[in-house]
Amino acid sequence: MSFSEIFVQAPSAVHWLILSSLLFSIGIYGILTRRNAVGILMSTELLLNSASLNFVVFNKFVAPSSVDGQVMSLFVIAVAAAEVVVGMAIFVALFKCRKTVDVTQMNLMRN
Amino acid sequence: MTTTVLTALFYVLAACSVLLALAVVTTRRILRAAVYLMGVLLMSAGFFLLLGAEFLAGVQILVYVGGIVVLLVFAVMLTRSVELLEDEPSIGRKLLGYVVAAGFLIMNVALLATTEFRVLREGTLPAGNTAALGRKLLDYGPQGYALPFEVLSILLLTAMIGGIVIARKTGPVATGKLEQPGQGGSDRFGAQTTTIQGS
Amino acid sequence: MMFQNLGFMLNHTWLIPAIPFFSFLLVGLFIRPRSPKLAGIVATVAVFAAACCAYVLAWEYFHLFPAGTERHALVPWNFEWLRYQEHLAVRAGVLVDPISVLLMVVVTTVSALVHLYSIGYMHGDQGYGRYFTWLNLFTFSMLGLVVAPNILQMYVCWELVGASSFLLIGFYYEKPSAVAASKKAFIVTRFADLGFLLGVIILGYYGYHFFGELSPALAQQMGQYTAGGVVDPFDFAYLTHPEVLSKFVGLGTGFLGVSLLTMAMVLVYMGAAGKSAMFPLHIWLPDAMEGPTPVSALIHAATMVVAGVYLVARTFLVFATSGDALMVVAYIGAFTSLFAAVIGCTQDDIKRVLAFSTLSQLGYMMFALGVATMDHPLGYTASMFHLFTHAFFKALLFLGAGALIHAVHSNEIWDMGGLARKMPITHATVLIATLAIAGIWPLAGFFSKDEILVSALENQHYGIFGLGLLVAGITAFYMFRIYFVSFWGKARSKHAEHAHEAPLVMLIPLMILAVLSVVAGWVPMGEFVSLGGASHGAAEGAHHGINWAVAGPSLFVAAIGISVAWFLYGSGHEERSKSVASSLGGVYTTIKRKFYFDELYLFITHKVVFRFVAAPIAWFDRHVVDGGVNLSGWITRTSSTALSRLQTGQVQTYGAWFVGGSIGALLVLWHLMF
Amino acid sequence: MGLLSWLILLPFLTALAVVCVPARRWMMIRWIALAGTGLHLILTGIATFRFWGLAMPDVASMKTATLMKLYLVEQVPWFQTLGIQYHVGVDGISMAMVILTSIIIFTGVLASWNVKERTKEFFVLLLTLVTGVFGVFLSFDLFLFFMFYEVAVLPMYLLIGIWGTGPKEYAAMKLTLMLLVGSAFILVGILALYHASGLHTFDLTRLAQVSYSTDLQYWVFPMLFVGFGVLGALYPFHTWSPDGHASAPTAVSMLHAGVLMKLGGYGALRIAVYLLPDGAKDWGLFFMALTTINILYGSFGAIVQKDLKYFTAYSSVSHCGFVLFGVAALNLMGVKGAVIQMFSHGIMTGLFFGLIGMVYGRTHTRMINEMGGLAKVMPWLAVCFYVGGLASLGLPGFSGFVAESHVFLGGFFGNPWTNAVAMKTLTVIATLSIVVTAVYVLRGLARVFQGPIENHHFLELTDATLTEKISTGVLVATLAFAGIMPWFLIDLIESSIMPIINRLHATGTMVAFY
Repeated sequence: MSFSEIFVQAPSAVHWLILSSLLFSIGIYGILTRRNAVGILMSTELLLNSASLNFVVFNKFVAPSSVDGQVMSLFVIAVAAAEVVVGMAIFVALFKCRKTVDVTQMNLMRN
Repeated sequence: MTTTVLTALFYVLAACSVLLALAVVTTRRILRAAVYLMGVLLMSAGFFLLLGAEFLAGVQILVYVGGIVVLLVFAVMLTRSVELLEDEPSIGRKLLGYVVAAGFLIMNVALLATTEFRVLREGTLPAGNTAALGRKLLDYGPQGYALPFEVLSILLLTAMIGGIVIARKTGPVATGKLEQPGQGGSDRFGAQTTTIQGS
Repeated sequence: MMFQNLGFMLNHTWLIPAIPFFSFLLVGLFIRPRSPKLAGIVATVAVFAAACCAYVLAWEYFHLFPAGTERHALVPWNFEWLRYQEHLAVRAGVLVDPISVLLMVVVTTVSALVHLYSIGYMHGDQGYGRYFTWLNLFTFSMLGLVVAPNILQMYVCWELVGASSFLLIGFYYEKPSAVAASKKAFIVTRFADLGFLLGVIILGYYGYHFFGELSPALAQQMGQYTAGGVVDPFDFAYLTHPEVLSKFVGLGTGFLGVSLLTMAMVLVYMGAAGKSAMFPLHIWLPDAMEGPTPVSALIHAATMVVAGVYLVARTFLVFATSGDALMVVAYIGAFTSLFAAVIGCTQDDIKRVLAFSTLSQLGYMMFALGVATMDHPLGYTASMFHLFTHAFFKALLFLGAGALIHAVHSNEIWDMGGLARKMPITHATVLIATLAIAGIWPLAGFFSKDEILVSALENQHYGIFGLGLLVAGITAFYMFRIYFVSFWGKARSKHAEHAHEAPLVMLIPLMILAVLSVVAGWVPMGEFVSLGGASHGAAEGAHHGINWAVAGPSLFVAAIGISVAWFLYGSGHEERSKSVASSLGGVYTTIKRKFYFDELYLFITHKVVFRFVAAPIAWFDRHVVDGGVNLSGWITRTSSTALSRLQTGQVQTYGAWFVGGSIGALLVLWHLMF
Repeated sequence: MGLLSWLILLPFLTALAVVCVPARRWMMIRWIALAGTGLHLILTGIATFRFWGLAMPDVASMKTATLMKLYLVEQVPWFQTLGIQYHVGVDGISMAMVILTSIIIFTGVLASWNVKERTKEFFVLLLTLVTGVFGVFLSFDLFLFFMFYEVAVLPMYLLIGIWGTGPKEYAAMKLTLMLLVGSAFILVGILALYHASGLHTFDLTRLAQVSYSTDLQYWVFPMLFVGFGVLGALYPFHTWSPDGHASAPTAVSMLHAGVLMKLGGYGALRIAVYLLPDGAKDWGLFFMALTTINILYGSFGAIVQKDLKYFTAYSSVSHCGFVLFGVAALNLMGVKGAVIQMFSHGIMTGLFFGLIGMVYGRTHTRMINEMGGLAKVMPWLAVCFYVGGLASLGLPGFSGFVAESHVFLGGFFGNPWTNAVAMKTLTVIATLSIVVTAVYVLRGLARVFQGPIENHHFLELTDATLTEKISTGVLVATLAFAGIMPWFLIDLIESSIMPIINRLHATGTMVAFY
């Protein structure tokens, strides 16, 4: 299979999943490296997004006759919303007392 | 023909999406990251369309782009991160991130490459599957999602109330519980922090 | 059974040790804290009562078995004290046989007189009540030792006399030298007791195994004179039975080609040598003179130190069966007698001279036993005879020395002088004792010493005989040396000038002992104490007539000794001795420093044991063994510190670990699935 | 509820009573503790008499028995699914140990009459600890045994850590950790037996009816023996003892050295040797060698100690060596000697530590070199100290001699499974300790009590108070009683030891005797 052929072929499940893996890995990278807590929150959104994409992909390629994957995806979006709300509230509260949201300075658990 | 167009569209969207995602995690200006994130989420909406989930694409744009990203922007504003140029992560941290993320990716790809995805439930749905989705969500039979749907609403409510309680500056309830009238919430946090540091 | 028609005292022999024991408890716990004075009186009365019991017992015993009949060893009373296992128990009880009766008489008599004397001597001392408590304890332990019917009871009382001796030597506990001496005495004898204990264990071990091989009839025969009719492997009746002895001989050689029996008996003799201060375990006895003088008289002259001799006599049949062990006894005894006598010539402390003379006389008793054989057991009788007479004149010498010390407030003979006129009664009694120990006819020492020399000659131990003769001369010399120096010449110190006679309560014991020192020699010992009962007793009894072939030379050397003493130390020419001493130079110093044995022991204990054994062990424990424990603690702590570095508190690091971990887990899962 | 349950429960009830008293009323707390332990002493006496009456008729039959016989048994199912019971009972060995513990805790309470800091907590912990000790001695279900064992070990940490002296935290930590490592071994051993028996029970009497495979015994025996040996100060696991004893407060040292160290010997005998006779035969010589080191090493170590408590602790190492030596000798005399030594050393070392506490309370120093001549100002304490010292060097007339002579004879007589020459040699080496013991005891005591008084402050010190006289007097009397009339103790324990010995003889192959 030549290089061009790959691009001509309709994307199969594996293509989609590789795409979502890529997004997920980038999200992980972001979580692990961002110093700003809000940035971490954003990276988490990337993860959730890629997960929700997976649900839809599996729905389409594994069980095309049902919509269960999409339902899950919907739930993921809702949970993501809740998560952002709580996360934002925590960061705001944290910012109030520590005057920063740099996670590298949040190490009270040490010592 | 349509297949080719859709294929091309997939690759274009995919490329954009990955690039934007990379920008999200690497930019040092947090507000820009929020904008890039919005882009990624839009691309995802496009993916949903490509995959035939129109309703989901709509929800994605409405909730994610319209709601969540706005919330994130609020968070950026409230934590005064706008004017900040975020520090570069340390080399070690970066390296760790690369290794773990790449490891994850490689493993995932390897797994995907060796897995066959077979169609388990044959058949197709009509092009517009929004109605099916709605029915499914409100179905309280054994195949339905009525209960999770309700639980989700409670979750959202809880998250909202929780968010308000946590982020509120002062409150009579909180101070009353701690029996320290006149002390602010931030002070309370401060006091607790110092106690922990002291111990 | 034969126990029905025994006299009262024979049936109640247990009273003799029991009276001092209960007096000890009574005095120690109840009377002493309230009235020390009464404590002294009660203690003394109790011992006198015991002495009376002992005389009655002697009378009854020797009437039960008149001369010419076989005198059995009776155990009229015993009980199972300590049961180790079946057929291996300690039956505490009392053994009545000629030598135990003899010792009971000696011990109670001397102890009673010493108690009486102490009432005067210790008058006004702070620890008056304590003193009499310990003295009673000692008397009980010694009597318990004497009447022991088995070797383990002997060991038990052996330790107890050691402990009471320790307590009494250290009586002046504020005096460092007394404390050191008491420790030394206990530890040296304890070391010797280690041998005794091992000997006892070996005898008990094999005795126990032979026990199973004996027929019940034989066992009953062994126990026929024992109350209850039972013998145990520890019993002397069992150990000295010919059947058992032949089995011991049958064991053959053990370790290093020494026969097991010899090994056991040499170990037992080690205990005896410790208690009787035989070379090289003699070092504790001279130092033991730090105790109050009456204690030296009782414990370190008349009674406790002869326990070793008594032990050898008690197990004589076993020693004789071994043969080699008996030779060890003989040669060590002979050497000690010479060795101690030589040192005795140079000492200036009156009590130390007496201590060395005790050593020398103990050596006499030991070699007398050593030269005896089953066929010519005169040495056995002679040894017991000498023990008997020596107890009186040596106690007298010590008590007399005590009177002198009491008057002069010093132990040094060179602080005395000219006391003969100031203390006439003391002088007279001490002179009698000095003549007695020098072996001058007709005093007690002459007869017993003569018998010892005869026995040595009779058994062809010419070397030992000659050595005995030499020691007799040296004895006469050093005894008269102290006699001349302390009683004649002019007073050499202030106290000596103002010395006056001791109180009556001290003089009475002196006079009684002086009488005993005269008459003790005329006791026909062979008729009372002899090996193998009647047959030998009658034969040896005939020997009691004086063998002038031996007595002549012995009297002659004694006379030479006395003359030399007079020549060197007689009144007015003491400076002659100094010139002799200086002409001898290094030899004299060496002797005076007791051949540096104290230094040698000190070197071994302090330098070798403490510094090269104990200290390294303590160090090893603290640093290596404990270090090992601490090391394991350190490893745990360090590794946990290292691991705690992973707990950075950085949530992102945790995240990395989490993801990495899940990757790993998935990989493992994958590996397992494919 | 039976007598034995009361014996276990009474200290705990006393502790509860103490809990109810407000902390400031410390005098009342002491009296409650004293009353509780005094009552316990009386109960122990009653139990002893009842035991005596029940056990004496069985003496003849026990001579050949291979299973031990318990008296006053109480048995209630507890966790039935795991086969755990509440099973208490008593035989001669436990009875002797209970008597010992009862005496020690009674005198221990008297000796800690002067504890001023946190009196309430002190007595609560002390009494809890003792509850555990009684539980261990009386329970015959291994799970219950192990539970009480831990109850006995853990309060020690707090008792030393709070009321101790010197590097107390270090000592408490070391002691607790080492003992817990030991109990980990024990737990593994117990579980191994539980599974290997296949009976689904922790009941010691039923586990004893199974014969375990030789392989299992070979591996489990050392585990149990070492596990218990840690508490019994087996070389080289003894190092918690000097530090722990030196740092602990008086009553705790008394209880710890006097009673807790006996749990080691008790467990080694009762569980390791009794249940695993073949393992014992295989390992006997090895442990004899280790304990010989113990005996000599402890006494040599004691010679150079400068602190009175370290001195006593090392002597305890030496004396506890006799306990395990006797157990490892695997014959009647050795084991009997071991049990008597447990009793004897318990009383003796209790006396020692009690006296050290009293002397320390007066002189405020425990350094041997700083004292001297104390006999003049405190004659009672000096006499008691000397009695203890003489008892510890094995002077006849005190229980130490009875014990040591048993152990030596036991070692020398040997057993059919072990090389006789090796055992004799080890015994001879071990007997050397009687000299070394004399050396260190006399050196130590002479430094402390004899000689002139050099420190003039000491001239104003006083002799023992009434409570101190009672507590030391009781201990001295016990020592002398057991030494002068040893037959009571021997009759008490002997028929309970027979099954252990008979089991050894009933199993495995025999080698020719001497």
